[in-house]
Amino acid sequence: MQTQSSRCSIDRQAHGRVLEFAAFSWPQPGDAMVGWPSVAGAVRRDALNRAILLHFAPGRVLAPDPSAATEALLDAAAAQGVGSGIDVTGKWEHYIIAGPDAARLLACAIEPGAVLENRECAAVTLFDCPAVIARTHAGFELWLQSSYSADFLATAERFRAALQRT
Amino acid sequence: MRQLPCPFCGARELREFVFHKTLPAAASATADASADEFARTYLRVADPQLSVEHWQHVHGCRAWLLVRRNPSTGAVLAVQMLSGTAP
Amino acid sequence: MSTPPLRRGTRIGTQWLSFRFDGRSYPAQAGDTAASALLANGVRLMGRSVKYRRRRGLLGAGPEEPNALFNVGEQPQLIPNVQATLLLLREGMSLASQNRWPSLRVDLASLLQAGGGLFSAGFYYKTFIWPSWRTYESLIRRLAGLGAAPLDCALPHVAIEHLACDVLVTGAGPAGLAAARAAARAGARVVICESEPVCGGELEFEGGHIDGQTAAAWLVRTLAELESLGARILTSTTVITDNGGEFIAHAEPGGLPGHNTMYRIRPRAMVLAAGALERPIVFCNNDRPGVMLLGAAERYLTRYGTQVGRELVLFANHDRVYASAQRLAAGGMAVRAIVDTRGADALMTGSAAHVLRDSLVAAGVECLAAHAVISANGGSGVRAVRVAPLHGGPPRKIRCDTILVSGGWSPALHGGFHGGAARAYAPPLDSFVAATSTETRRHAGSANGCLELGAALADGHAAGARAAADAKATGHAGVAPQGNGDPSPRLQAFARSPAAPAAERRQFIDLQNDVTVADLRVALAEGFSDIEHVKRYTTLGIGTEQGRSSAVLGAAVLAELKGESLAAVGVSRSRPPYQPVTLRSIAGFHVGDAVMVSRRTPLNDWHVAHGGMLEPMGLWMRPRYYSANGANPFDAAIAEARQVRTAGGIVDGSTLGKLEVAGPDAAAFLDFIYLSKASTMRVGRSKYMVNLREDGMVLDDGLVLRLADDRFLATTGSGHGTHMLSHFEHYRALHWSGRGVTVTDVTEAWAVIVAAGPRCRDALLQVLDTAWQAPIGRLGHMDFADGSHAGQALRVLRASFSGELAFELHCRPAGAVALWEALLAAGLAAYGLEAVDILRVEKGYLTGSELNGQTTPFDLGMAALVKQGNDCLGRALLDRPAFHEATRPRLVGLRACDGRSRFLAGAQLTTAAAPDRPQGFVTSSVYSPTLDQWLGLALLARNQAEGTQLMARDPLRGSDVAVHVVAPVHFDPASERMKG
Amino acid sequence: MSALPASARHYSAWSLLRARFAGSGYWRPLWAGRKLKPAYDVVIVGAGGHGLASAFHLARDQGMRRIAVLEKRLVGYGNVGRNTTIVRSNYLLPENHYFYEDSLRRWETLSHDLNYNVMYSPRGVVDLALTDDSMLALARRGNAMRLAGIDAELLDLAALERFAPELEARRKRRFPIVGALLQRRGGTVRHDAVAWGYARAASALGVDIIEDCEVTGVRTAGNAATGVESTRGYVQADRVVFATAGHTGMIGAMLGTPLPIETHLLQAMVSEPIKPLINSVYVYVSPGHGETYICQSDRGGLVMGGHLDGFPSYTREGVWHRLEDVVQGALELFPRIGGVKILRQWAGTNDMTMDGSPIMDRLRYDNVFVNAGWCYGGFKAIPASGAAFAKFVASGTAPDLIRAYRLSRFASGHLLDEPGQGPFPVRL
Repeated sequence: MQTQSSRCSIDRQAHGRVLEFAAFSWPQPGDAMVGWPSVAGAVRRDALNRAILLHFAPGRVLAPDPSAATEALLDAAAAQGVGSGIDVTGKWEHYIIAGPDAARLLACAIEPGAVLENRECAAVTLFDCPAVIARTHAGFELWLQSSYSADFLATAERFRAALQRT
Repeated sequence: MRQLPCPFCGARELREFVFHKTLPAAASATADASADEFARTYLRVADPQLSVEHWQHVHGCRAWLLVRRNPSTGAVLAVQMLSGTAP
Repeated sequence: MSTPPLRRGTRIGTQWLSFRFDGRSYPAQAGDTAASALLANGVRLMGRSVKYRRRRGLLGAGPEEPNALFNVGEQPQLIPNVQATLLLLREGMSLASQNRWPSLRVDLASLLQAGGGLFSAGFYYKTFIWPSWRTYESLIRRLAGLGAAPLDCALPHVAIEHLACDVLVTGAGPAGLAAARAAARAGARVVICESEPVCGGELEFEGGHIDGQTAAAWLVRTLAELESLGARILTSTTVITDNGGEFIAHAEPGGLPGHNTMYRIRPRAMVLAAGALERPIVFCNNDRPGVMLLGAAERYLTRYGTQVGRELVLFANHDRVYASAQRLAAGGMAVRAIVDTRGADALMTGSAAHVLRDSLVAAGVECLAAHAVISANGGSGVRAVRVAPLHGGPPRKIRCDTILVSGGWSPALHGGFHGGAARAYAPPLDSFVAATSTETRRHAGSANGCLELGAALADGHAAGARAAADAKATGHAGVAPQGNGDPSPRLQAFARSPAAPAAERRQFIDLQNDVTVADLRVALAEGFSDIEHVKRYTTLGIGTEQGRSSAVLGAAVLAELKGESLAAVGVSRSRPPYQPVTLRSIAGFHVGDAVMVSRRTPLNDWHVAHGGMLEPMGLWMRPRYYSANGANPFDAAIAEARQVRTAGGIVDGSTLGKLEVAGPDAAAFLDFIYLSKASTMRVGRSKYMVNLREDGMVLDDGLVLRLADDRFLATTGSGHGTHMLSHFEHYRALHWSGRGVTVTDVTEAWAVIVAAGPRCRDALLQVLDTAWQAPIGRLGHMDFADGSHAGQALRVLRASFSGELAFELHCRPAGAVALWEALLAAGLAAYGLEAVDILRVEKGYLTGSELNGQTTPFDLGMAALVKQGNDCLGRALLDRPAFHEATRPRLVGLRACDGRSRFLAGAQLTTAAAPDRPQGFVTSSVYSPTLDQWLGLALLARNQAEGTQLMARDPLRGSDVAVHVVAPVHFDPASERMKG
Repeated sequence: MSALPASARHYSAWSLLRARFAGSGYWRPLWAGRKLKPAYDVVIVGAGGHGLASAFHLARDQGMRRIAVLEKRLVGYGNVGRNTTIVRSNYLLPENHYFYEDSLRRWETLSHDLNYNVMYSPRGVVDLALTDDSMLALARRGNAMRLAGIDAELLDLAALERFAPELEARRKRRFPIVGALLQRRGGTVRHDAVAWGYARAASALGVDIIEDCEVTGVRTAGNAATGVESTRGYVQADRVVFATAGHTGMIGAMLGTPLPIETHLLQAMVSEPIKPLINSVYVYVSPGHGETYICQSDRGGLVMGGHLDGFPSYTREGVWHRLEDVVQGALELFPRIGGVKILRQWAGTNDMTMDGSPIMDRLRYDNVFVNAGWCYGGFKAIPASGAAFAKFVASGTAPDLIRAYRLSRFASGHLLDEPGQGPFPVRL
């Protein structure tokens, strides 16, 4: 579903494979690996500023559309005994929430400023739906557990419409 | 204050966390493993100033936490990642 | 309808509108509240009390109003108990008085008041005992209650906003504004919540000067400055509770539910400056329409240009009454007398109040010192007042239509005090202030006992500056505003006028609940002397105005009756919310379909489009049956189950919880979690496994697949997925942290299509990529293979819970619909969960109701697994003696002795010898189309052997069926079909 | 039969009429004014429902004379005055349904027994089923009740619509209503009246009820207690009874005995009064929300409660999100009450046992008895608990009705776990 308005939009993004890499412990030595977003809530981005590794839970990193380099990094981590990579394609849906009311829309569910204080991404529950949020230049990006997406969009739309009226 | 400082996520509202159980007083170190297991599972020693508990940050990073609270005031005394050794 | 003269006030405009009250139409000006407009139209009778149904008019002008509560709107969308003082009128609005029959003016139940003292405190506990309370209850229920019961509710979406800030200020009166300004200047992010629709508080009518400007000019400038500093000002917004440092605030513009917002504000520091509540003074018949708070009269005049009466008598115990009298007289009302309970020497010579009094006397106002109002005359409205000297002397009558009372002010503490923080008695107020201010919570202004403008401003400024510093704001708060307004009230405690014992029955403390001084005496006589006991016994202060008008007053009267100090008596503990709030606002977006989030499978839309009748399972929605297969679930499921057995079908199994457990220690971890061992399984195999709760009861069952040496997929019941995920994560953290095992929820990463039935293998071979031909032919029972189909990962597992040859296809969600439709095209038919139950029970598989948290593995026929000796979680407590007694249950099959009678799950199983002592119960039963009879599973005492005849007793549904005990597997006991 | 000797005012319409003319001086204190004596046969700690009912039955039925009830704060200030007033006997397990049925029978006549109107209102308790599985669980429970001679009816949708039109049973809902189990004799009782009625009756029989008297310790000699230390001094006692709901864990700590109890908060709330709308007691459990129960008091307020706050606490400060859960559940059941306002919310502390059933047993010493672990269901148990526990304390032998509530059941595995929840008081 895509909703558009001048104040706030929620747009689904196409994506391919998604991996999660789960470390055996956190914090732990693998954090020292080059290119690893070791800090809690850190996000590693590519040259186009797309998030490629999101450290959203202790030792757990989301790797959307992994490039060959990213796969190599994860494989190396697994080979070093840091943890395991799991193909979770289909578990997460990707959305961009943008526009001047983007933060206000999220504020219907959480306080985005506080949740993202000192971090680039965070695991949250939005309108009862588990998600990972991160800031983007236009607003926020959202990785949403797919079985919840229909209800999430319906509820978000109710709040978005109400913001539109005020 | 009704927030818990999640070691991974930072301070989050209490409603994001789910309490699981209170730890009993140190289980007696008897030879009878099932007696220990019984105490661990069933018995509690009430201390109005300190409750040691397992919580999970279910609506956030899903970390399991060891939380020390004062149940008479609600004050959170300490929060750390839950960890232990194999049984 | 002739248009009355236009009123002028700070809150009303010149535009006329009309509204209806009890069926009659009245004019109002835009901005009027129901209270101000009705008063302006000469309406004084606005309600009836709860117990005696006495006639009542307005007491106040705000949230303290106990009497004027209306039903607003028409059924079915009616809103009950709306305070007239808060209700902003809109064109055509329809209001009705409550709790009277047949009309407000003539209420038959008001005859009850003739009973007077009969209905004193404790009345209901002492009578209606014979023959039983139930005899009288229905009538009493109809007499009680306030507003009408709504028939429906169509309140719209409630907005929600989470806010974090440095300093939260409650109340935008002088102290609150000074605090907010100081904090904002210091660089703090400030949020202000003001219950009124506009800011200003007492500045609105007190007048006075601040920093050399009029109070009004200072207000405008301060609000502009706050805005420029980024402060957020929320009007018509009341902080209703403290949720452990997160403050819940509720905005209800216009005093009527409809455009509400719930704010959840987490400040670092807080200034509570919600002002003070004026107290009435108790005298005989002080509940008559026309007896009103002095401050309310000033509010009606200033805000709405409404005169509360023509001839006023003012009754007070402090200096402020004289300034008020002068303003009310200037507003065109005749002040007949000022009755001051204090002696003549109370007014300091030369003081502002003294000067005012002299000028009032000169203008013909009778000023009585050391006098009190003894009683009000007039039934449906005040016609006169009887006053008497306090130190002896006869009473006399003064004609008037309105009595304005003011017994002092009680700091509004409720909002910040749910934590039970202590209150301290403050003698200058004869009331209570916060005993302690914590680092993060400070009271300021009149809420802190500073009743003078200058002191309130200074107090607010200091509190705001300190709050900003607590919140780590580092800027400079500037200098405090200097102000002067009405002088100190110099009040002397006075809660009630003297009265003869009989007259105490008409001295009202709590107007809404008709609690009188006599009731307090009865409570004391019966030993209820603690304020909390008195509150419960007499219903003092539990009205819809949250005790604003009665709690402190009641405590003061109780103190007098007990001969103790008010400090010793204390006040009863107040309970949140500070202002009543509708259920709709509290529920937020969790109403209707959104009351609980729904999880949907990748095939959800297909099911809906093809007649799938969805039912909830936990949060999931799953198809129970397809409407094309039958008009009801029973018929459809029979057709669907028959189709599976005769040809083949597919069912959506995506809701199964799926946990991927990976790492070198994964096998050891699962050995700990499950009753049987995972480590002995080879890669490419799966196994049916159960796990135990810590106390030994069976927790969940499912298949575990070994994907690789260091990788497993564990499936869980659909309703248990998230719970099992937490369970796995808990023990991973507790015992395996740092070791080589991870747990990842992959439930949504795999859609699951189960294909079952004799033709399912052919369908798979026809549909899947050709690379699958060999593996599918090769797969043995409980084997699986990984590969791909249509460019996406696919796992095919040969496992069966139907007794038929069956395969589980695990595919990525994106490809699920295509695969599903291809299988349909290959001749398989969709079936739902109802049919799954039939197939399972026919085969004796657990259906879920046997895993009820009360069954051990022994009970479920898994003793052999326990004996294998895996020392898993929950194993230790299985040795408790009770679990091995002969009366413990075991899982058995049941059939009707006559081969055709129906017996249902939930029936209790009894023997002929003890027909009332259940030996077990039917856990599930189905009509089997294959065997053409009812089959059941049961948990039955172990000492009831197979073959035994029992009664399946079901008195609830009126059936007793003779059944006999059989093996749980009813169909194809050798499992030839699924292994074939 | 009225238990009251002549020293108390008999309550009746006639007495009210006499008082009307005699003035407030006519009435006598219900229990106040006694002095603490140095020694008693039985000292009961806690003037809540169970403590007061035990005292009453010890005095009336067991012939004990020297009885004191020591109360830290006020008579009836704890859970007996904070609950949602529901009484019922619709339990699954035989040990429970026989006990609670004994209690329900006593509720039926309690106003007469105490000469105090406790306002027993058998308006029906309706347990709603939202899934076929929960309907089957209700059928299992209801059939067990019926075989035990307890009233129960299983209502399908049509029957439910007839019994409870206000419910709009067929209305479209996220979790559609499937049916219900009805116990008509279940209903409500005015909670404060229970404490006050028992206190008055016990006092009239000579029981000393001492308020503002906190017990701080137990003096012992060998296997027996000799008395209790209190803020009003030492009191010698032949038998000591603890009935301190919400604080039993601390009593265990005081005696050095760990107990299978955690203390949790339970909230309740009431709306502003409205005219009659909800005519029975409704209970239901929905996925994610847990339990919601709602009824309407005779004053007109909608009384609501739900599940525990979710973590151990002695604060009596409920968390807001649990209140939201309850309100959401109530609105799901009765969408029409959306415009009705919540007036008050409060919380009580509950002794949650590890199987959800109570404990009535000796505690460590031969003459120390504990009546505890009522979880959030203790109110309805008060009359049966008082009678049976009095017999236990007086005779030293637990009557059959309460034998299953022994402390040793956790170790032996004879658990009384009605919902199958296991040793986790707050698991949803």
